[in-house]
Amino acid sequence: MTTNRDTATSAFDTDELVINMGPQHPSTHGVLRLVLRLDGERVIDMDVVIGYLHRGVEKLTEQRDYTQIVLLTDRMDYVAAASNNLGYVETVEKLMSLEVPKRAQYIRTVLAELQRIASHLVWLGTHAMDIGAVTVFLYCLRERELVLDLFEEYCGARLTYNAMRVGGLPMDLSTGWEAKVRAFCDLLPGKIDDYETLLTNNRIWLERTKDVGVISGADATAIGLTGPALRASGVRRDVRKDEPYAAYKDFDFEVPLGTRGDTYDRYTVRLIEMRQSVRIVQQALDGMPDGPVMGKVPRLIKPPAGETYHAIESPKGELGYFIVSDGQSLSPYRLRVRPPSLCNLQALPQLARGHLVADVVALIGTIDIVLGEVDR
Amino acid sequence: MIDMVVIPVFKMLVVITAVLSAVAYMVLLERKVQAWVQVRLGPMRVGPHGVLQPIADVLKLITKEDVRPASADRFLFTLAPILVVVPALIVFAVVPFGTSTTMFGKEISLYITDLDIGLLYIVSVASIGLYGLILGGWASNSKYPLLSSLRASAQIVSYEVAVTMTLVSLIVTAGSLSLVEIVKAQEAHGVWYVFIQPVAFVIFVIGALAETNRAPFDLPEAEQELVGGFHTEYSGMRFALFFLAEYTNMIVVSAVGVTMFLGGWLAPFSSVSWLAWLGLVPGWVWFSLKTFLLLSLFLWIRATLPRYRYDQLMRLGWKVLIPLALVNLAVSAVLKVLL
Amino acid sequence: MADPTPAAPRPAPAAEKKVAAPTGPPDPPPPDDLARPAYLEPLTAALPGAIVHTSYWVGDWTLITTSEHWVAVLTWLRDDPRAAFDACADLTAVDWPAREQRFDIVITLYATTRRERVRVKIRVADQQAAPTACGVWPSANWLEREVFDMYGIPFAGHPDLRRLLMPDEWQGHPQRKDYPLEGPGELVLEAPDDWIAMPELRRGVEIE
Amino acid sequence: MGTAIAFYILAALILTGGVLVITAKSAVHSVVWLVGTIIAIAALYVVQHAEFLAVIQVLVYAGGIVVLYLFVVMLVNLKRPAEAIVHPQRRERTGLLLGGALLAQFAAVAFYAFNSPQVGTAATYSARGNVEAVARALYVEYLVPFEVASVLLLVAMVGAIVLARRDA
Amino acid sequence: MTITPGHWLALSAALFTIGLIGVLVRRNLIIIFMAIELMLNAGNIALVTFSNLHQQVSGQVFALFVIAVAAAEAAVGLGIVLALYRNKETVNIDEITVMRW
Repeated sequence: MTTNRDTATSAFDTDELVINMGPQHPSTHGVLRLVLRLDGERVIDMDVVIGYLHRGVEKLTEQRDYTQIVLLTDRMDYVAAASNNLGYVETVEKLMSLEVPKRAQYIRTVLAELQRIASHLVWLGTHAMDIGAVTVFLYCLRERELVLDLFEEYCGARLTYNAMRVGGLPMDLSTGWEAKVRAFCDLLPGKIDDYETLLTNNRIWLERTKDVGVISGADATAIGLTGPALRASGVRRDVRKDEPYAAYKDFDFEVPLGTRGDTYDRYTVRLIEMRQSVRIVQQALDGMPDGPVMGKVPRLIKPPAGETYHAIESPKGELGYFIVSDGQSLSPYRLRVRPPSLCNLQALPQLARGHLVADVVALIGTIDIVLGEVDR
Repeated sequence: MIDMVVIPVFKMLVVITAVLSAVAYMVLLERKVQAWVQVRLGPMRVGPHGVLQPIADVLKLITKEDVRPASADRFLFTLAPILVVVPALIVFAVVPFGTSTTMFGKEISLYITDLDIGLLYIVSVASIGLYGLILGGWASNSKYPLLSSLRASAQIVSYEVAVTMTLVSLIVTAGSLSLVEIVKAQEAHGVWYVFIQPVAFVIFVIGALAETNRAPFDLPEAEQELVGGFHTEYSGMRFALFFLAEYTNMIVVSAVGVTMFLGGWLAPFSSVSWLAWLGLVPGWVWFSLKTFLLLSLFLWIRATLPRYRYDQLMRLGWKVLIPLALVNLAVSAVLKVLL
Repeated sequence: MADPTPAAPRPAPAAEKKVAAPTGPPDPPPPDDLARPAYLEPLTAALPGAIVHTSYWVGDWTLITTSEHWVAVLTWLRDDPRAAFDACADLTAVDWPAREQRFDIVITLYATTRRERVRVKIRVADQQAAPTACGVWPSANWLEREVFDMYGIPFAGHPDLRRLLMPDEWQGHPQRKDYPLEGPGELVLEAPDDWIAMPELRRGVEIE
Repeated sequence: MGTAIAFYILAALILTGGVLVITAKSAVHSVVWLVGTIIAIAALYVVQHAEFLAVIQVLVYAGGIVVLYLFVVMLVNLKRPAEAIVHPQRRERTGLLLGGALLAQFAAVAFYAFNSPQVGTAATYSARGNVEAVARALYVEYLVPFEVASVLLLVAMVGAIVLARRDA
Repeated sequence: MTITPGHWLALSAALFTIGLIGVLVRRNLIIIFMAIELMLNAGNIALVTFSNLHQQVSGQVFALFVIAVAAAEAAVGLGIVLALYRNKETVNIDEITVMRW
């Protein structure tokens, strides 16, 4: 942003310097614009400007019927599309009090956990690259390719899966798919150890992440943080354990908790979560029942009049759907999505105040936001 | 007449071409090493295994349009890259590649000159290179390059102190400023100074990394924060000069490191009898081998380590390296007197 | 393996049978045998007359109150140890144009310790300022800004009421049911000089 | 013969550099010319066989002090040109005249007193080279001034920090 | 033709005069500081010339001390300029006429 000769030097005057980070910036994970007020290098205040990727998903849902909306949910958090589908589909089933066959629930859990691993891999890659460790980015994406191949084999798409329907799943698993998933589950823990050797006790990584963006449990809950960002502050809150959905009640897995609520805790929490996801997938594959994958669903989905809110644990946090149906038309009267990325992003100004510009880059990475979900 | 003019000019030409081709292939090597570390192939398209990639880069940079922002200061904008490249190249005048060989009947020493203030010459020329950075950032007259050029110069000035201290502690052990004498002293001592002064070597490598804006200290060009650093506004030939200077500085620093710590052109394990045949290999081969070793250390560090934040970098420089270097200097002085 | 045929293509909305426009969700009262949540009794005792109606459906508890008691009820729900709703999960609005008090403001609360959810609703007429919940939970800040952006409901006492998603100079509130779905229409812009006349055209089509 | 050529080239460089330093419009340009002059002076010292001084000149002066100038010039570049206000009592012409008169006097004294062909300027007083000689003198004969100079630098450092501190 | 000390001193004198004129003529405080640096360098050249003339190294040692003093002077001087600029937004010497600001 070139300014004329004199203002360029006045950049040194002791009064504040206002710079724009984004919306086109290498490390804002999408079209996010931060207006930073700096005193030298220190961030005094930050105004977050969003809406550049607003496609009006909630308005679109009022023109589409319940099956077509699954496509829209894919494109909100495009890094974790399976979780979006799962959240939406389960809310509609709750609205219509539909019974989903056990096998479909197990497959849905496997898909959701694979999606969590893929989303955390993208998070780790971009977060590490922002702080300078470029190699980790390449390693993470190599593993993510394996997950994408699994999804492609199941539902034909790598990013926007459209893999679930109200009442169950459109298609059953192809033969050999489970063996491939097991192979991936055996491979991943070793790879996570590789990332740990590169980063976990790397002095420079520790110095860039320890005590950066500290937030206490109470503040985190109040500002609306959910998911790994909240659990890193020591708050025991995981929708998979608190309000078990799909087949989660049949599996045992730990929910990792952080102590200080800084960037390093959020990093360790997410790594442990990846390992736990592998355990869940393995348990799900072992206990996979037979049977149909699609419940009894009327041809024209027309839920009874009423409203409900149902939340699932997406990789970013609590992803909730609030659907109001008027009982007459084929499309929902009102569909509201509770986006974890937006609520986590709201905490950014509080986290960043007092830190340096270089930390803001690390903080954007640590709250793991995807602008598709923030702007909807 | 011959000795005064023809031979030095010939030597200079040889050294300049050697350095420039080394820089070109260093760029390719860096991209290859980083690619192998990151499980990918690196440039493969130009020539077999991307061997001709450096030539392609040079051609691209030369033919690319040389844009200069309108509000930039014309005179300084062109002066800055020159002020960066020239100091980087003229340091090689003092670096000894080997003792002397006889070529077509005449005794030729494998270094351009043997200044008895060689080391001081290197340090002072390196401090001139600083101007190019600052003026480059100032001349492009926009906020980001200005900020990053000041960061770069502050970083270089503070690490220069630490590096100079380590070199001084080496002069104390070697007893002379001239690089040729230092290598001869290592030969006399029979042991490389890296074993006598391990702490100094560590500080030197860290300082060198910081002084050439490399690896964990490549803050000024950190894309994530200052969008391209001080050469954002440069393109085409001028950018090529900045790029050239960075890699030449890397070679300079590793060459100096090798001369001071790893016994310039000395063959390793000269004292071990059954390894004596290593001595048959000419000196300058050993020198380039060791320099290559130090350079690959740079590349390897760049591929793995994340980046320091600016204030941590300065704290490390001032509160850790400089005191350590001073203590090292004091200790080596005392040892010199006692031994 | 029953391969469900994709849902029948949407019937052409030609003859939409005349049905009274919906005026709000049914909010069925809770069945008598169902155990009331622990905080309901003390809440009605502490704030008499605040809770207009309680509803239970498909597993969700909903309390309906009025905008006067809105902040009081929310603060009580947050502070009382029996309720301890320390997280405001979501705050949104629903537009029922047929109704006189047009908008439903719906807040979904969650008690982290007791792992329980509740939904609290109030009704607000158009242009009527709704009390802000930012004082109770800071997370409501952006949620209310989005409701203001999408529905045009001003929140009294909100620290920084600006549009969240739409550009600041945007006219109209897109999420309303009566927001026009097409602009003045592409057909009009056949000839290039229409493009120049565009501003008058837009002024002509009144988008409130 | 070589020193004559070198002398005249370097003298020309130094004088033009000096003139440009005081006549350049932009302060940054004059700093750049100052660097040029100082490096030329360092080259001059090499011609006079004072190698150690030459290297110190480049290292300390050009590499340190003038960088300080460059930082301050960039920091203090005004919104309006520095020379806008002219003080009424300013007499530039008399300044120039005085300068010229002083120069004439210096030249006269210099040529008159030292024109007699004394011994050349080759300093061959110590075989072990200039650095050893300067070091020996510095740490033997002039040890006390050396310590005083280091104290002076320390005081200057403290002073500069106190003055330039922002909340001072 | 051989270079006599007179040539060196003439050069030193010329440089000194240029510095002096710079101090007298220019109004920007920083340019004045630079002119003073020029004068100091002129002094150094003379010192080195005399050191060679009298075959003594003390002249060069003195030149070293002059550089040290110049460094100290530059540091403190520029510190004052900065403090001044921060308070009065100017470095034009004509505007700085009041002892107290």
